[in-house]
Amino acid sequence: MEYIIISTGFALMLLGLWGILSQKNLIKIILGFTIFNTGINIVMVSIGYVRGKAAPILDVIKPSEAASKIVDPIPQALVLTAIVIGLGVTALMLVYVLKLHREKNSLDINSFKDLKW
Amino acid sequence: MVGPIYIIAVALGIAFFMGLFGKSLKNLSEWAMLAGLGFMTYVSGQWLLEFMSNNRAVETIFTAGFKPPYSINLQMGSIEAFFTFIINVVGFLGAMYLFKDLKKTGPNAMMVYLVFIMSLNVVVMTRDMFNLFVFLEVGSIATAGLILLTKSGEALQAGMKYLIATGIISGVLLIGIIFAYYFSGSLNIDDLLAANMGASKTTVIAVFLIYVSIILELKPFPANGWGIDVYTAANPGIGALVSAATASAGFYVLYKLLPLGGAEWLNYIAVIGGITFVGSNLMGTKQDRPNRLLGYSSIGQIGLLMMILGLSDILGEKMMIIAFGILISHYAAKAGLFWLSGLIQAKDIKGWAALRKSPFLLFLFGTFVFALIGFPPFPSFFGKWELITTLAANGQWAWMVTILAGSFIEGIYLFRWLGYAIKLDHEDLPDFKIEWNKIFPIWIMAIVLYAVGVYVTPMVEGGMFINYLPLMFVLFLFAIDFLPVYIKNTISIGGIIWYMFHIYPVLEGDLLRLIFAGIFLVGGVLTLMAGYSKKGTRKGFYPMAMMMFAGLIGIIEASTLIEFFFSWELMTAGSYFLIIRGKRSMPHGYSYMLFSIGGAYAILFGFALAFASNFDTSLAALGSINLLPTLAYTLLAVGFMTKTASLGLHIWLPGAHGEAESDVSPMVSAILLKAGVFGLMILFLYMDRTSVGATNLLYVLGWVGALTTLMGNMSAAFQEDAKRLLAYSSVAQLGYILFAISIMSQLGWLAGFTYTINHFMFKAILFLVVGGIVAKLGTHYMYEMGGMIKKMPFSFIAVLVSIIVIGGIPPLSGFAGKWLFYNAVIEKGWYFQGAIIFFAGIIAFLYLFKLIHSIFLGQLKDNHRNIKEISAWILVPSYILIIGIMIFSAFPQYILQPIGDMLAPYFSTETLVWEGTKATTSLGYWDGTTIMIVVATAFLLLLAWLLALSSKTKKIEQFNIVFAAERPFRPETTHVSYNIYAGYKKALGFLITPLVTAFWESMSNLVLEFANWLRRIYGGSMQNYAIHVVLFIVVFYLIALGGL
Amino acid sequence: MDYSITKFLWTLLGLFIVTNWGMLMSSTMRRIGARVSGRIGIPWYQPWVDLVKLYSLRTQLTHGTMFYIGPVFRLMGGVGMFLFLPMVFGNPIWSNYSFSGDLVLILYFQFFGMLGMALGAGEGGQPYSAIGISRGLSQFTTIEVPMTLAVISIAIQYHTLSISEIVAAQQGGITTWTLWTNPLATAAAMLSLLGAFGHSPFNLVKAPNEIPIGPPTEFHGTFLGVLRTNSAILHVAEAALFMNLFFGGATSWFELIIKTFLIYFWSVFVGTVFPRFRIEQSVRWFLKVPTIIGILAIIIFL
Amino acid sequence: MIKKILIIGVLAVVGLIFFDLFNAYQGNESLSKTANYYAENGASQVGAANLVTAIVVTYRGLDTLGEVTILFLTAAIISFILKFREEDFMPNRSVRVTSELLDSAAQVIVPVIFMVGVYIFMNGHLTPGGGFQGGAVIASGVLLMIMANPNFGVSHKVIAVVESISGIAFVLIGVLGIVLAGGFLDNTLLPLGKLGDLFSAGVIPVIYTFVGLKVGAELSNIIGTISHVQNEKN
Repeated sequence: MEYIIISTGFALMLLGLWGILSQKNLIKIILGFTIFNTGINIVMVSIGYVRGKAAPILDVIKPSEAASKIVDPIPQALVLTAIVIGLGVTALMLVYVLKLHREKNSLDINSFKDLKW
Repeated sequence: MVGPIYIIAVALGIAFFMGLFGKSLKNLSEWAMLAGLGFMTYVSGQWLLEFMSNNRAVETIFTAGFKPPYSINLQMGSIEAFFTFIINVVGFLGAMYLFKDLKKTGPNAMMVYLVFIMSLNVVVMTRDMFNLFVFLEVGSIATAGLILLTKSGEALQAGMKYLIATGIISGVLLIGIIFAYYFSGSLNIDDLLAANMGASKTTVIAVFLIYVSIILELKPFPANGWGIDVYTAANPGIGALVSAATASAGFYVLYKLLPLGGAEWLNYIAVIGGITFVGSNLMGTKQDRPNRLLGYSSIGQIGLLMMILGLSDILGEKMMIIAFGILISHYAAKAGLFWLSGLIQAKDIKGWAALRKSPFLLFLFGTFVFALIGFPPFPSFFGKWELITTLAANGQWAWMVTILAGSFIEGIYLFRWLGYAIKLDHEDLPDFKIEWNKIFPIWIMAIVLYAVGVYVTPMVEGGMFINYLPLMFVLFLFAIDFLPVYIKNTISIGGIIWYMFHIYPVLEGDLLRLIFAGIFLVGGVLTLMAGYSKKGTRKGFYPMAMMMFAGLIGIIEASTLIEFFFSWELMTAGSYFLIIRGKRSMPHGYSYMLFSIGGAYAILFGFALAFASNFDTSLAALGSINLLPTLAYTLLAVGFMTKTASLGLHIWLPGAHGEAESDVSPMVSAILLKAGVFGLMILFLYMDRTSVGATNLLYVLGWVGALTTLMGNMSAAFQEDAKRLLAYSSVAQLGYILFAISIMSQLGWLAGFTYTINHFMFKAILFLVVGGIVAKLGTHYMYEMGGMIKKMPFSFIAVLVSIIVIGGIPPLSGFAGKWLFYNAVIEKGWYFQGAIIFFAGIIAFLYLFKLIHSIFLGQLKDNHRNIKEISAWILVPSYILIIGIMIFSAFPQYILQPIGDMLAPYFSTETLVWEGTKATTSLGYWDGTTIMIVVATAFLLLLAWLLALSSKTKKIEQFNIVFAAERPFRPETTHVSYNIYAGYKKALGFLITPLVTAFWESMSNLVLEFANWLRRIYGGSMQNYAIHVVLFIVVFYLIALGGL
Repeated sequence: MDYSITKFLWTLLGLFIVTNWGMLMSSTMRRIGARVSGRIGIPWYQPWVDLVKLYSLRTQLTHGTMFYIGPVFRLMGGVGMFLFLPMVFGNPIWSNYSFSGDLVLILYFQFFGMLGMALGAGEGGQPYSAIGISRGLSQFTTIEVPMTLAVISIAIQYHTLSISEIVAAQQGGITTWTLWTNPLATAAAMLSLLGAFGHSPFNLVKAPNEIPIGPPTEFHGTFLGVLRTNSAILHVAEAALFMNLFFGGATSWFELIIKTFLIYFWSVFVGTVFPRFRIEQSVRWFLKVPTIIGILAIIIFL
Repeated sequence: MIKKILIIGVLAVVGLIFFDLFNAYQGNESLSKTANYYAENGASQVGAANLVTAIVVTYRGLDTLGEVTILFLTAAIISFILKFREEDFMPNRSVRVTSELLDSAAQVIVPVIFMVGVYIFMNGHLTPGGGFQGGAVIASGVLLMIMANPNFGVSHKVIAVVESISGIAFVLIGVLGIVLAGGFLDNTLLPLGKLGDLFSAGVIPVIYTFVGLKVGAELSNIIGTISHVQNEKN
């Protein structure tokens, strides 16, 4: 099970990278990033999975036996942070694209080559 | 002590608080920001001070009340204190600098700025891997925001590129971190380092991912187009931060994570660093946008630092001082340069000529450039010295070459730029505003460079002996630069004379050094005397001249390798500024500098080999080189020969000496060139002459010397420009000296000394007098002069005496050199080289005649009818030197005998014997005093004979003879002096086809074209840059882990 | 080292002999040249007549100090060469002041007169003299190449640069002359001599046809007299130098007169046979055959 | 085309890297060292039933502070990039009329959304969720309001005040931890209470409340600024 999930994560990352590297439309590139980040998050969560264990919330599970009953909470905590960071970056990128669009009236990535060499 | 955690708390507190300021309090926010940054600087500063003064343990800061690895902890040790301090300092100064820009954009920008600096602090201090990631992201996002302080399309594009690239990089880092956690069960950096993940084939992948992303954050070549664009487009104030602060923090992160993978990863880091250093600098050579150029330079410097980290197991405990020296120089110089760039706002480096409107800014610019290249007394000098010597001690030749090559390439563009600023026309350039809040930070950075340089001096092995006394004098002269010439001139001369008395007891008994000290110091006084003829304040001249003399005397005084190299570089720097003062000397000063840097690096390489042979820092180490001795000797010889302008390395000299100011030419020609001679002499005396390598080297140098002389004299004969003629003559004379000392016998060296002393005297006279005439007549071209003998009889006599000496005509001292030459050549058996030397000696008459005839004889030109004799301040030193020549001619034994005695122990047989005034060798004999008496007596008798016979001589005027046709379109073509040796040129001119110039030109074109081709990879497409990043990861992976 | 007045007077006598012999030799040579071209030529005493006329001219014109001193320099060149050259072997009286220096001194003292001449003529302001000097200097540079090689060769051969010792080494009959022991060096030097004497084909310097006798044209009266005196001394001194180096020197004045005559005759002979070279031709010529011979003269000692 | 092939080639190698990672991944049979510590001691040391929250807010509280900072930064950057100024805001620009359905639904649902958001962050230490999730839910309410009424002006003043105060409060709580308890962001500033109660887990609910407010405010700020961008004068 966890193998399927982690593979999905990797696949999504590759898909996202493909989008980033090959798409011409800036919005699509940002979507590529989102997919890429989602892939990363899935990989992270699956890293924390322990076979056959429950979520790390001690409402039913007693604290004394928690160690043997829950999955690893750390990656989940990290994913939470990662998601927020991803959100911040995505928002910033979108705003950049907004401004870039105003600049050249285009969303094509190749119309922004003013700086070179 | 204020805890380091307050850096975070206060920065965030103020940032969050700014949102509360309404319109009424809006003006408070910038002061709040400055206060916050000041507080951060204070906290890190007090910790730094604490660590420097007390030997206290590293302070760990726990958060959340738990111990690591269960909670995040920060660490404040001496290194962290240093890094946070420099980050906060540049943050604070940068905020001052950007004060108005930030204010215009509003409190939001200030929040971002504050958080940005804070995030770098945390990046340095944190000991938790994921926390590191979070704050790296904070930093990235803040950077992406700060880029847009400049509201331009370019900045937008650069920011977008930055976001895309860092987006990919951070994703890779995140995957690396999570797998590192998976393998080790911890996120604490110390746990990760201890986990030894590099050892296992399965876990090494996490190490790879972490390394590759950290390295990518440091913008390795070639996956760094996004980084360069940021430097180009962002506000230079932000560029300064990214270059000085972000890069320092990133460097420290790499340092922190260095043990993660184990030793083999160090090699990869070193190689990537090396490629970045060379590649980035190479591409800088074709760049003319200031900010972009600074970007290339920044990335190059970080590459160098990366390389140093990668070599850390080789460098051992020296790594710290090396990295410190280079990092702090990069930090201060780059911040300063970016800030200067923001002040000038030129789109092209040529626009920096505007700096000349403020000499102080020009001074700062020079400081930064010299600090980047690694000149003394800046910390980078010591860093590079230690780096090269330590590498040599470990036999890392390839790395040494890489570093020196990269540094040289960096010199190519930095000095071109500096030259533009010093020399290009600046009248039409737009004015720029000088605001104190922008100048102040730049000054601070310059002061940091000087102060840290002096501070690190004693930390380097042998560095404690370096004499800063002359430098203090230079500094003093800077301080009084506003005073008029005659005061500064008197002070300078006084300083030199005082130094003579100071140094005489030190050198007494060491004749070799005494002679050169005499040439440098007496020559200094005499050439400076000519300075009294100048008016005004002559800004910048005296500090630079004294810097050159400080370097020269330092070379003499040096007892250790580093002292010698320190002084050598000082001399180079001083002379560069002197040379470039001339009206048309920009390209020549530039090529002088490039050859000097190349030569200095050759010397550095040689010294490093010498040091590494026995770990001896004294100059005597040259005597026992056992690591690649032949290479070491060759490099040292080549290094010294760049100063003596031997064939192949001479192309800088004619322009540099010819175009320099009239009293600078004698300084650089008569005096400065002797530094190279001194170096060669020291080398030859110490080196193992009996080795095959040394013998071959000397043989080659003998030929080089002979051919240099031939080429120099012949080129001089075809010059139309009086000063260039003299410059080529110097090339030739130095060729004689090189040839003479390469003979390596007592006679050869005596000839060398005779030439050295003679050349010092007659070239000083010639350059002083001819320089004075050129200045007076306002033309360099001899065919525009003529008939000056009537106007300037004293100058004529001075020149006449000089050319008799150059020609080697008895009875003057030039003949002593020729005679010694004949004997030495035949004794040594270098017949053909000798024949070339003598042939060249006769060619000298061609230019000597041309010089004296075209200037003094022939027809007086109409526009020179009211010209008077040149200034007495030029004639007095010249005549003092003439007295010297006369004494040397009449009583050569007083000088040559002690020299012979001094040389005797160095050479197996004593071949010159003195009986009274008569010198005898196994071949011939020579009696200078008798010749003088005979010639003088006979001459006077003959003169009396003529006087007696021609009692009724009548003087006729210029126009008693008339010969003229129509005046042609180019009048000079019919002037007799113009192309006077046309026939000779037709016969033998092919011998001086400028092959060497063509060689160096095509070399430089090749490099520039290669650079131009290389930088095509930065095509501007952000997607391509993203591909570069991924490609970098892929290639690195394949090489490091894929078994490629 | 003899600085006595007697020595001085003997030297003066030697100078007188040499001067007169030089004048006689030049008039003889001019006669020979004239006969070859079918003329009668000048009487043998013509040089004395010329000299007396020149020295007794009432007015001299000068362009300035250097113009005035130039001829003195020139004469000093000739006289100096005489002074530093041992004339008759084995007789300290006729060895003049040769204890001041060796062969190298002689070689470099030649320039003393050349320089003076060049500067003196230069002050006249006549471009033709400057042209003549430039040609002379150009040619001279390469004339000296075979000469230098020959000197190096004999220095290797005899391992001395002292002229007296070189002559001493040749005192064993004609077979011990350098001419036989080192024919290559002799050949190189003798070819160089052609240039040094400045007869055709190497007389473009004075260029008798287009510029009536080159730089000396500027001078007249006493100045020209001084120059004429000098050329008489110089010709003998130079021939005597070659005699000492290559032809066994002379043990008496008679031997000296014969040998110098023959050496001088060699250049006149070539001069009357060959036409004049242009300047670049002569510059190149000396770097070809004579230089190759000179190099061979050294190679045989390697 | 060549570029496409290049990209495919590059991605193939990236796939290779992922394959390496996949090979290295063996799943887990038990908790890692650190996680085990949290599982055993989290309840007693922090008192939060939701261990993820315990980690996020306490053990790795500094990360969370950084995270909040990132949102804060983004909001600040966006507002200065887009040069939003109150006076540029034109309330009466012509926009497409929203459908009746959306308009009415929004009026009903928005308060509920806000309620849910507040619930989520208040109970972050007990149930799945927390400040970020709650804040995001609140912001989605704001988004709905803007969708329903494009002329709806998000009051930047109010948002700024909420944002600042909650940010300062977060930092202050952290600093109080140093002063009164074991270190920056120490949780035991307040009594831990009984595991599972609303008022338990020390300062976690307090911090999460502020985080929720702050995140909600920041996200609303971002959304609001972007929605106003059409008013920006070029």
